[in-house]
Amino acid sequence: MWSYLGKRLAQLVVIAFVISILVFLLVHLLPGDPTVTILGPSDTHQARQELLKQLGLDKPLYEQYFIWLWNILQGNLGQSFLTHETVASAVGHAAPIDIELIIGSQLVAVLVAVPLALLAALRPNRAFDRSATTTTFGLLSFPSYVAGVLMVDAFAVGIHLFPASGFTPITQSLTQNLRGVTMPIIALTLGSVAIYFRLLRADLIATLQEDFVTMARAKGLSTRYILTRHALRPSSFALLAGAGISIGSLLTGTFVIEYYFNMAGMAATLVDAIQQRDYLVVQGLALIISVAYVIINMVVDFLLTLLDPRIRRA
Amino acid sequence: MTGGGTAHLRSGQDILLRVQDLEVSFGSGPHRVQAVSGISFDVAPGETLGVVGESGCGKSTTGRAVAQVHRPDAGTVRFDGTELTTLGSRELRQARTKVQMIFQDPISSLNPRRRILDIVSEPLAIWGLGTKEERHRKAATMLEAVGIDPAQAGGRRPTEFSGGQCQRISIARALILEPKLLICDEPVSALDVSVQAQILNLLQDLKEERAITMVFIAHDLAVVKNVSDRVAVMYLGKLCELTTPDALYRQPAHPYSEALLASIPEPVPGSERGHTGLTGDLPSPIDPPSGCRFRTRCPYAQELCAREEPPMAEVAPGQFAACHFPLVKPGQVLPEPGPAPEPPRPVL
Amino acid sequence: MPDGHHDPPGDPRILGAPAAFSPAVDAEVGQVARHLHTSEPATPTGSTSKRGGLGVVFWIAAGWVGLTVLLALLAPFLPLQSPTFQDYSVVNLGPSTHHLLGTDDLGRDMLSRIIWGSRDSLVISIVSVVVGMLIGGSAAMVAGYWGRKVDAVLNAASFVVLAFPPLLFILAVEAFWKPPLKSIELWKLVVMFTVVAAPQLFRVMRASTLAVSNREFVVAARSMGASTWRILTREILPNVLPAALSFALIGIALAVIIEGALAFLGLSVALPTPTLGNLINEAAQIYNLKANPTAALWPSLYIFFLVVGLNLMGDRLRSTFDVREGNL
Amino acid sequence: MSPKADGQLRFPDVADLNGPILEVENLTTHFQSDRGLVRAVDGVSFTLDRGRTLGVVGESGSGKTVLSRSVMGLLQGNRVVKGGTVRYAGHEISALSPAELRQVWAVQIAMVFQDPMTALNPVVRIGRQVTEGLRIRLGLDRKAATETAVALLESVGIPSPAARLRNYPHELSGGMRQRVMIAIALACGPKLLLADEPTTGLDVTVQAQILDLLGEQQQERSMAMILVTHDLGVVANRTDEIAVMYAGKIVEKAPTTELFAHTRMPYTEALLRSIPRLTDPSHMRLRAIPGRPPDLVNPPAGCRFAPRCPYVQEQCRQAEPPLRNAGPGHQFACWFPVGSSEGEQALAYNLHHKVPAALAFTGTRADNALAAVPPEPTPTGDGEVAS
Amino acid sequence: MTRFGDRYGRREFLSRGASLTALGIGGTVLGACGTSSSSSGKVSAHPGIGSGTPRRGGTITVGVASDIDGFSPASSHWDATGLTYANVVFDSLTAIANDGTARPFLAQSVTPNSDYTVWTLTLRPNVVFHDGSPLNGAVVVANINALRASPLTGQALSPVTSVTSPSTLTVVFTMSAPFVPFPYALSTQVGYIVGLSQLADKNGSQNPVGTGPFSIVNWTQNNEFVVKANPHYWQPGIPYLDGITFKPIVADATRENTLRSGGVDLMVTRDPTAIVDLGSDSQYQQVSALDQKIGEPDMDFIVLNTTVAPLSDLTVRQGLAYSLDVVTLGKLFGGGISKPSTSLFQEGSPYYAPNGYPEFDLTKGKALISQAKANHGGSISFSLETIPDPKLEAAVQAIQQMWNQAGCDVTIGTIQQVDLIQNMATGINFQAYTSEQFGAFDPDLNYVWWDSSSAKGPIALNFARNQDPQIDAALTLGRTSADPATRIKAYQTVDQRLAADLPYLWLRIAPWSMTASTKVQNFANAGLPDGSHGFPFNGGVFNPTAIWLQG
Repeated sequence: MWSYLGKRLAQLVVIAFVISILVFLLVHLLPGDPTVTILGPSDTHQARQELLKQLGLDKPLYEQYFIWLWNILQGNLGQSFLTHETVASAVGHAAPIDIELIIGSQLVAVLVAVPLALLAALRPNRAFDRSATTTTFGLLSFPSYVAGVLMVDAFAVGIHLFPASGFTPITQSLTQNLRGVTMPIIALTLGSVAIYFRLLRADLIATLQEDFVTMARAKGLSTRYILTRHALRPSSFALLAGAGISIGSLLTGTFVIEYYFNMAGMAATLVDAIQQRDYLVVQGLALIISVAYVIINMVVDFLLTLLDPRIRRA
Repeated sequence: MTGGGTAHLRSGQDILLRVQDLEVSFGSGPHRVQAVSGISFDVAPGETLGVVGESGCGKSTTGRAVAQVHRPDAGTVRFDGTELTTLGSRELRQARTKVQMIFQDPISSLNPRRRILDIVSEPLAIWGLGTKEERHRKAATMLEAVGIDPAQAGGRRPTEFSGGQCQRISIARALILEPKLLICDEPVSALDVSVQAQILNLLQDLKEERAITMVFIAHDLAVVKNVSDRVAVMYLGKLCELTTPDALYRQPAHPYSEALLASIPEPVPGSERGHTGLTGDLPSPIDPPSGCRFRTRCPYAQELCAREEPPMAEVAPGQFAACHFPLVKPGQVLPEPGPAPEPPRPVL
Repeated sequence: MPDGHHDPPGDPRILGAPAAFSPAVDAEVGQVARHLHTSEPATPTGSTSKRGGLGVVFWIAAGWVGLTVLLALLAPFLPLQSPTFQDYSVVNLGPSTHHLLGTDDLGRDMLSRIIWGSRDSLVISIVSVVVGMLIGGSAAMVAGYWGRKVDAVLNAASFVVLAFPPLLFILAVEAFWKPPLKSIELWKLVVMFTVVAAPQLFRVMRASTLAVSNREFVVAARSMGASTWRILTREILPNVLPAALSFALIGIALAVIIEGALAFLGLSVALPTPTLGNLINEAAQIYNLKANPTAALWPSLYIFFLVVGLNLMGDRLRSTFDVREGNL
Repeated sequence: MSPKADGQLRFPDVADLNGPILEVENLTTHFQSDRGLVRAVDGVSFTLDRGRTLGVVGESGSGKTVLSRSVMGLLQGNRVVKGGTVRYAGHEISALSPAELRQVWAVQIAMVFQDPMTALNPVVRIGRQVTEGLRIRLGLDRKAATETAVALLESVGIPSPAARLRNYPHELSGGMRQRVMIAIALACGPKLLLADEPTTGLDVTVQAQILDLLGEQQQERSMAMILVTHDLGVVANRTDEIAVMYAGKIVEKAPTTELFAHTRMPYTEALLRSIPRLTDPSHMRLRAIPGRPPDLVNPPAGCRFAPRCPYVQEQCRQAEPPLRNAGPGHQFACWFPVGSSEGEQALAYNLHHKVPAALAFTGTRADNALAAVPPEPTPTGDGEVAS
Repeated sequence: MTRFGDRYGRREFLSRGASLTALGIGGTVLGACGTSSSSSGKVSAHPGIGSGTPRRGGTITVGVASDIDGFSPASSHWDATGLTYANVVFDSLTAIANDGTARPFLAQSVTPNSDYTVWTLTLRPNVVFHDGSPLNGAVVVANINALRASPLTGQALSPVTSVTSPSTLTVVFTMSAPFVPFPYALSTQVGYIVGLSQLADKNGSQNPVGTGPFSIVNWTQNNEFVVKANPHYWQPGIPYLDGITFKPIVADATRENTLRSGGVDLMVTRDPTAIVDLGSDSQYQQVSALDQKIGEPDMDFIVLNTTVAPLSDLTVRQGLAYSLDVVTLGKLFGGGISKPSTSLFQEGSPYYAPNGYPEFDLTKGKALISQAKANHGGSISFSLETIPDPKLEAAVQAIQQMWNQAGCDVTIGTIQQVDLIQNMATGINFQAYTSEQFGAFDPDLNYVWWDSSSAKGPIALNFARNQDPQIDAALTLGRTSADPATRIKAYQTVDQRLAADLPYLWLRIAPWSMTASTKVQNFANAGLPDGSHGFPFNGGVFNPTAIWLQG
């Protein structure tokens, strides 16, 4: 188990390293000049050169990379050229939004999908299953950006139930926070509900055909007990893998929703920074997002090994 | 390579396959499993060598290593004058045509997405032999030979066939290149008894017709006895005993052979031997017992067995066993084989 | 290891799954294989090779998607007004005989815009997924079949691409690549989508390839002296293709939606070319929603049914050929 | 008849039981499939006395597994069509609701499944799988349940049982897993044990151990047992009585020794003869049964074994033979039974006319022309097919 | 500059900042505006001006269109939001009254010498910063020196050669040349005075210390800016509110939704449809900048690169101008309130005069284009690009059709804001872009954008690169002449020359508006210390100092 974790960790380091190079190169090869955004298009060549020097952008690329890497290894992700806000602090403001949106939406999705799937799988192809399956198809085909527009119209503008925009940190006010994230979370949840439901339902149906379920029935255990204590866990591998992918894609996939609901999450901050050629912020955020992606997938892998003792040896 | 020994190998030119000190392992590090640890055997042309043992004894691995499907870690596999283990991939591909395999799971061994005629003629297609029509014609002939009507079956896919039929198709495919050696890896263990008999008969017939040499791997001693000229008993990656099937049945020399025999249920009421065979499980192949690997389950084990690995030795003419205390002592005269007890057979 | 019982019709186990594989094989192939051959509730006959086994729903969905594709293909030959022709005298009209689906805020014919819009949307989604599959799929087969180092390297590479924030990539390409010709704008998007799709398809197909590579018919082919190329194309490909196909269909559906999201950010095909995403984006603006709600409705419905159709097809294929998203 | 009181079913103590512990009457289990009704079990009747063992033998697809599950009432769902009655200890369990059946299972009737690899939940520790029945059905607390589980595992011959409770099924060998499964089946002290191919997935060496174990436990607990298998060798020495099934029906039933000594049904005989014996010399031709079991959706008219039977005559294809008595406890369903003069004549006639099935039966070389038996296309696949 | 409502770049300063820089402080932003606000609101006769007795207490939430990058006048890029924030925490030396004149604000007086080369400021006494430190000449000198040293703002003060503080409350600016509109400059980004502690603070741009009516509580970038009342504010009796929370909401639709859902009490927008909708809704009161008569309004226009063929050809530009139907565009996108424009100034402005700008005439346009074609290989093809904004995108599609009908071959596309600015500055890949600019109380603030000297070099602030000696002369005259009539004439000349040179094709006056829920009172009525009313709503910039809540 430990050697497995160690191996994955080594893998993480290698991937993060490769990604750091890619991010760095891509950002620095982008056409455009951060001094222009900082100084504006003034033609004082000297001021520009001075600024480049000040920002360390006059050094050779590889040197800049190693300086950046060295700083990161020391825990210093850098600082915005423009606002002088540190990347760490920007992440500090942005990440809670994504974390809440992602965890919230995935949690809601799972909480909705699991009981639905349990009920549907119990009697496949009956009325409930069919209607749940059909509904999820609808949800799957319902883009979050359309859902967001409609919900705001109905619940924010229409009945003032939720705010139309904005994020209140949870530390500031729990109720405000919850009201603010409700609609974005629902918009992000819809598709995930569909995916989770479908994954779990299919696996559950398969699992319920397994001998060990028959065996559990033959022990005289109740249906509810069998579903929750016997069938659910072995049916949830695909669900978990799906969650990994879903969460991974949400790391930047929340952008449209963040934009529409005016929440300065990681994706929105990243886009901003790219737009302004705020190199260090782009690099820092991109690296954090990538590493988060890899870590999430490794956590999922790890959870899979917990969930399925059979693959622990691997 | 320890112990084992090669006393049982026959000298002389007339040997089609000679495997010596074969070692195969899987995995790496602390989980390295030595599936086959230094076994040797040989097969003469036209002969059928049965390989029998519990699951996990390495018998299938041995078969695959001979066919170089899984390349061995050490040892030599000399087939028809060619050393297979040192062949480059190109030569190996060539050589492989002369060694064909039949697998345990008849359904899994046929590509479910291809048609029967294509599956059977595939080996010809691989080597570009003949035109497509010629290949299909030959495949049809082969299918007929294994008892499948090519007209009916040729255009279908494997999922439409039963296990028995699939096994026939596999056999047709294996034989279409006219191999010299056929490795049958548990070809009947997935089949029902009635079908098993059909397949065994078929193999027997084909062998006679085509003078095929076979290595027949199975866990069922009765099946192995039926088809083999010589039987090799394997235990935990090692060879225990090698002899003729009749000798093995009449007078097993190795305690493991004896136990194996005792375990076979006979469809004759009251035939149960008092002896229940083996107790316990196969030890872990990751960390096999020292000395004789069977000693942990052997009723006759002595202190010597833990210390020293017994080499193969001839305990009776043509009967070899790797045991410090063989049940047949060298020189001991075997009882004459009596007439085999006939089961009740009212008709015929 | 005896086993075996190909349970015949009537045996209850079959009520669930065609238990065509032995546990021995199962154990080897592991979890992936488990997923590969557990399935939707099969009929007691459990066969997958039946004709028409995809069901009516599939064919309805396929019919709808086919119609969509056909309309897109035939757009230049259909009696449609130019999708970009603006007639300021008929701005924001509802459906009428002249404009079956009404007009938008510039007086353009919605029907024409939707049909023409689906052209680029479909080109982007289909081409990128197909090319992604060619690239990701071949890499996957190589990785899955060869295993070991090749697999480790390709797998890590796919991880790198997957983990790289797609937004950064897309914006970077957007900034970098200024096609001299507007017609290339479309292909720029195709390239972006391909890069994003390829690693996903790689992972799906790698999982299937891993499962198939351990099957005995592959070993058999090898023992017959088949070359690696032949094994990959003749033995493995036909077996991973149906699964890949179902993912590809779902991927196409996803790409249509993502194109919409990019349009929302102004990153989709350049003006004035309509795409489904551009259309929704234009129409879902608050001022348009109020002035002309149907203009938003039609492209949304069109996307909805197209995506439902593709999803249904993919899902049907998947359940018929027993593949799980979980193998990603 | 045991009355129901406050929803609780009460069963008489087996020791006080006068009649048989199990009476199965005209049991049918059909499945609705796309192709039609699959007649998996088609009118099966038998009785089983307490403490006795019945072997049920047949090829794959003969319906033997469905039979055992039908007896237990495990088959539920809208595609299962049930008929006939099953009486356990005088109580008609075939009429019970699923909730009531749960009270019967494990405590009264338990089952050992074919493949421990699939019948044990791979992600649940052995401990819970053994104890959950004890806790939920018998109401033991955690501690008592664990102690009982340890004792149980010990009694089925599992070394260091306490440690095993923490293991997952895949960490045990096949034999150990099957022992665990037996322990689970025995946990709540059933009076009737259904063992469905309990050794099919196991090595021969382990098979013997498991069969011995089942025998011992049955003795100790004076359970009745139904041993379902395709291997006549397994039942020959371990059953009191054997029922041979073919295509959903019992075609011959007799006390074990009687069955082997005076086989009547050609199918039973063919099964026996197709098995290679250790006592036979090497390279002896086996007597194969040609063809394949019939399609249970459209079984052949008349005797269902007719197409594969070496004794077959025109009558067999027309009329289904009834179960006939041939001595105490011995029943068979055949118009031309083995050992009878009609049978011998029929076989001789068939040999003379080179009926393929008869030729195959003799084991002569010619029968490879089994090819002979035209390969009926199998419309759907599964089901053992000849060629 | 460009921005119709940049839905994408979250910070407007991208555009405005750029212009700023150049200009020094010039222009636009600060400029933005102009004049009298007119109400299109139907609720009250004087929306934005409170009636009754001001009530004390309460807080409001304000939706602004962007966030800023910091509070440092020397290094931050203040757009409309930046200046609004600055009005909250800082005070500028001068402020614009509702007649459009610059009045002393934090300064008590601003006096030039006879030739406008030396300006003397007297500071208001007894003013303290939020940290308790006093306002004095030394602080102002430190501020001005920091501004002059900054590459961002240095140019704006380029005429200033030295600044000194001869006494505690006196500051003297010495100029290299006459600088008549200097007081206007002091109402812009360079006129806001920050405390010494902020100047000394490395992170000063995030921790504003001002003399303003409110002091910072918390600023979370892109999320909110929270202020509380300054109890020691130098203007007696204000502010009335206990605090304000500003929420930057970039997307117009989201901002409007947030107002409608009660998430903000007051917001700024320039979406005509929203303005009309909200204006007709009795729940809201509205102040619009559309009727501004003072200075120059913010304009929406198309900027053409006059150095690159085919747009370098005046005939082509004329053809384009004639075939651009601004009235139809106004109908399509103006929500009924849009004011198509053909001039830098609005009718009614003192600077306004007929300028000869081509009126829509498709026939003429076609003729000119076909006439020009011969010189350009038979076709007039160029690209017109805009930032990603659905309304702008729709507009350029309509413009494309208009010009194509005139015989051009126009390609349209979108371009990210940052690239657009860079391309305009460098002239690379730049042919025709949509733009918004030129709002200013005094036209001099747009000096750099039009001067020939800034049309040359690798980076040009005169983006259109239009070189016209008459414009240069008029601009110099406007800057150095103190005579209002001369100045008016000078800027009318500029307007006429632009209409003749056609570097810019005017579309409409930018329809800025401020909308508040009914409880928000007096939101466009900040007073000035001399008793006059401050300029109520200057483009996107306003001063929330005097707001009070209805009971």
